[in-house]
Amino acid sequence: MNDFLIDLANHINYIAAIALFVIGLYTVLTHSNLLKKVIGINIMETAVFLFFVSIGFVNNGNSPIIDLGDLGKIYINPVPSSLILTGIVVAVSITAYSLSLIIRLYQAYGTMDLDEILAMRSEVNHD
Amino acid sequence: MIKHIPVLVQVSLLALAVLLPLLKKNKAAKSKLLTILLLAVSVAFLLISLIDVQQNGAFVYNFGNYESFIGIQYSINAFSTFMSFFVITLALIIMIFSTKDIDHEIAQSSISQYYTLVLILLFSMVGMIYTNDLFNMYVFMEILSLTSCAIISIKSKKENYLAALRYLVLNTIGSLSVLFGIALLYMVSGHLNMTMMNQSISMIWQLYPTNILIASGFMLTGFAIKAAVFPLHIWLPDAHSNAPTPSSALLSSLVVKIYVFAVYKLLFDVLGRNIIISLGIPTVITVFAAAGMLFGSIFAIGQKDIKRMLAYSSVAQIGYIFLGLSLMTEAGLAAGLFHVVSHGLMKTALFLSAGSIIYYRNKRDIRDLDGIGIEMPVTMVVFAIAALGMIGIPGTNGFMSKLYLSFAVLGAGQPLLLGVILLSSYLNAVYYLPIIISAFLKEPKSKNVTMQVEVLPFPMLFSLITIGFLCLLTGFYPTLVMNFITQAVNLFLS
Amino acid sequence: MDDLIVKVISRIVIPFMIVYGIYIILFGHISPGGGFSGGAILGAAMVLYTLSFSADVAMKKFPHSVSMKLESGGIWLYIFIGLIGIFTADSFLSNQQGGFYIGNAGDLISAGMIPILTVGIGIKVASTMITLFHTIIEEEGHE
Amino acid sequence: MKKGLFIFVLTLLFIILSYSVMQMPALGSVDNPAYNATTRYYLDNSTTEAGAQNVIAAIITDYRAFDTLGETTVLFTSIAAVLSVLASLGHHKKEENHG
Repeated sequence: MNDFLIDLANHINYIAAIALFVIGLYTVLTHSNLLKKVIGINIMETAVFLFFVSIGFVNNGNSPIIDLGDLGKIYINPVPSSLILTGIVVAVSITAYSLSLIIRLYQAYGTMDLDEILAMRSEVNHD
Repeated sequence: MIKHIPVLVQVSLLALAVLLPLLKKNKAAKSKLLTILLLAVSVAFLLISLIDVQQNGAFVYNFGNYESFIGIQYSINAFSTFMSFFVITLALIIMIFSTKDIDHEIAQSSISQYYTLVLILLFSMVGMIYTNDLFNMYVFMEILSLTSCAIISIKSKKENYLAALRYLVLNTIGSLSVLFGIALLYMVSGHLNMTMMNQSISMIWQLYPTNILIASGFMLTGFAIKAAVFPLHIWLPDAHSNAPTPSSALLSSLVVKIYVFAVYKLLFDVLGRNIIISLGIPTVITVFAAAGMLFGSIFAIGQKDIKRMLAYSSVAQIGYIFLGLSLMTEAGLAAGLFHVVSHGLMKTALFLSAGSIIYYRNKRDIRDLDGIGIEMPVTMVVFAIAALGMIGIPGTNGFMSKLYLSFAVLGAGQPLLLGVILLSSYLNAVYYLPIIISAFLKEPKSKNVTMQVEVLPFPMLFSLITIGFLCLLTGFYPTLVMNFITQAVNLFLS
Repeated sequence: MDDLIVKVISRIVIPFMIVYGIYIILFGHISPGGGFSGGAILGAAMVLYTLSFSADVAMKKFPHSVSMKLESGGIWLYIFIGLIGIFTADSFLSNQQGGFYIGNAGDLISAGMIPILTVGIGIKVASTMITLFHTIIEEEGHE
Repeated sequence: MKKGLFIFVLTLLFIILSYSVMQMPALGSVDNPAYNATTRYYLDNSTTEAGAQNVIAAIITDYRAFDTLGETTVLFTSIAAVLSVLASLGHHKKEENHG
């Protein structure tokens, strides 16, 4: 039991990231409101970013701005942080584009609910 | 200077893409002209690069002259040079077709934007083919998924917005799965360069088998969503059938295939063949591929809209490619890559001829196509060539890829899969043959139609004839393509 | 929104935001920050301006034609810097070997192409933020 | 009903993933496989080779600068995509045909 708790504490960031990922996936899969789907995707993105950044963490590490006066410092791994900078920009772009699509859908159908939109579409097809 | 050709071609695509929005007068015409010119020049340069690699051997291109474990790397070899040449050539043919067709499909003011998006799409596809760095591949993949949704939604109809949004949501989930997988692989290997990753993973994979298994599971799921492998194909029919015709051709024949290349790179360049087999991944892929081959065709039979039928047919054809991949033998991998090329050509021919029918007669319903072969002989001959290829009639490139695949299946000792291939071919015949028969043999509904060559605009006729010719050429001389693919497969398996 | 208090306070705050954003961009290579964070702060300043005054006023200050040029210009700058590397160091995007002035770590003018690219990215991020916001808010106005 | 199924499947996914995450390298140790020669190279050489104290700035605009070109392209693409969706109909409302 004790070993399990130590293991848990040693991987707590990763587990939190997975929990966020699953919550985001649940939001995307179950909510039919398109805006909520986009929010779910954002939660999933945050989860992956948390996971990635946690890989670079080092106990007692400093942020990777080299201190020229003190050469003995320990720094965290800078690679994951710089990769996630890219990821965040991508996330912003995707959110902006999906929001613009949702605006157009709302204007066309008068609702943001995917189920209602699909029902409207099938009615048109049957006529 | 030859070693810079891939980068320069790629960067010039981007440079032109950002130039187009700034043009002042005659935006649409100028965009079309500049795009076609640049693509033609790129094809010539990529051919030089292809010949150079054949003569002087493969090499790696390090950005900023940093060593491979520090910077980003392009690997320029027989696979990447040939496939980028193929992609840009096919894109050139589709773009020549689009110059006339696109006027009918989208608003005049967004034509220039359309070409901007297509150029960025090509930029990212070429990048994904060349790159030897996993995170770099992710960045290009995101550009690709944004642009491929944007070239659907540019046709301002509400169906397109919905199709694009669903495609975007699934695409993003796929990208996130891939990023999660990259994180897991980076966690144990500490590298992002594919060659270095392969080295360190082959040393440490027994220490962290769960990491590798979960990472490959996430990444394969992500790529499977994007490549429309059978149960995850739900976005594809809407997206490919509602898009403007040139976009449908690009998406169906090229974009989906790029993710197949990504799977090849992941499985063989990053993880390595032995690890894949000992994790039991090939069996899973085989099951989904075989299911896709059958169900994709079955769904296609029930469709009435011609573009929707072609979209479902893509699902089945993706199954063939993954079936070849899952055999893990040299012949299987070669058959898969050959089908990438031949399906790219056939699907382009089918979508372009379907687009011509819609352009010329405004008919989308399969039941309205009686006698269309008499009204539009050239279009329907091209359609027939490609459709017969899909069924697998000897003399077409589709027949050759099915032949290679059948030999590979028998060589791998799985005769049951041969039955699946034959059954799927039979199902293809069930939905393609009636169209050809009714187009050429049935009486047209409207009388007083005389046999004459249709008056399509010259660019559309030109690209239809070119693509039909290429289909026949690769059918009669498959070694033209197979020569390069054998080299590529040897690279993957070495 | 037409509110005097908001207008007066944002008039005071916005200059500080802009200066802070420029500082973050310019000192990106020696202190925490960089093109993305600085650009986002600059963008936020303009978004605040749009919110507290009106979209029409803000769009006159920052019209689409300007943002288009900044967008394309940012990418061209990046490609141009990369092409210099091809001629001087035989590789795209070379810094030290490409002949850029490296200088001493810690100086403002040092690190070769890094500050140039950072400024390019900063301008591009800021203009992207503003354009996205304006486009979406413009659409709301049509309702 | 559908929700219950999703909750069940996703909880199962969460448990499996958490269990397997426990066997991965621990958080924050310097001996992690990811903290390898590459990382040390960046930390040791960014001040001399790239002249930047901020290692992250050195990575994104020098060592992996090509990624950042892709990143700026993503921003450009998002603008182009949003404009193609929102700006097109604004001026052409009449051209829309329902069908």
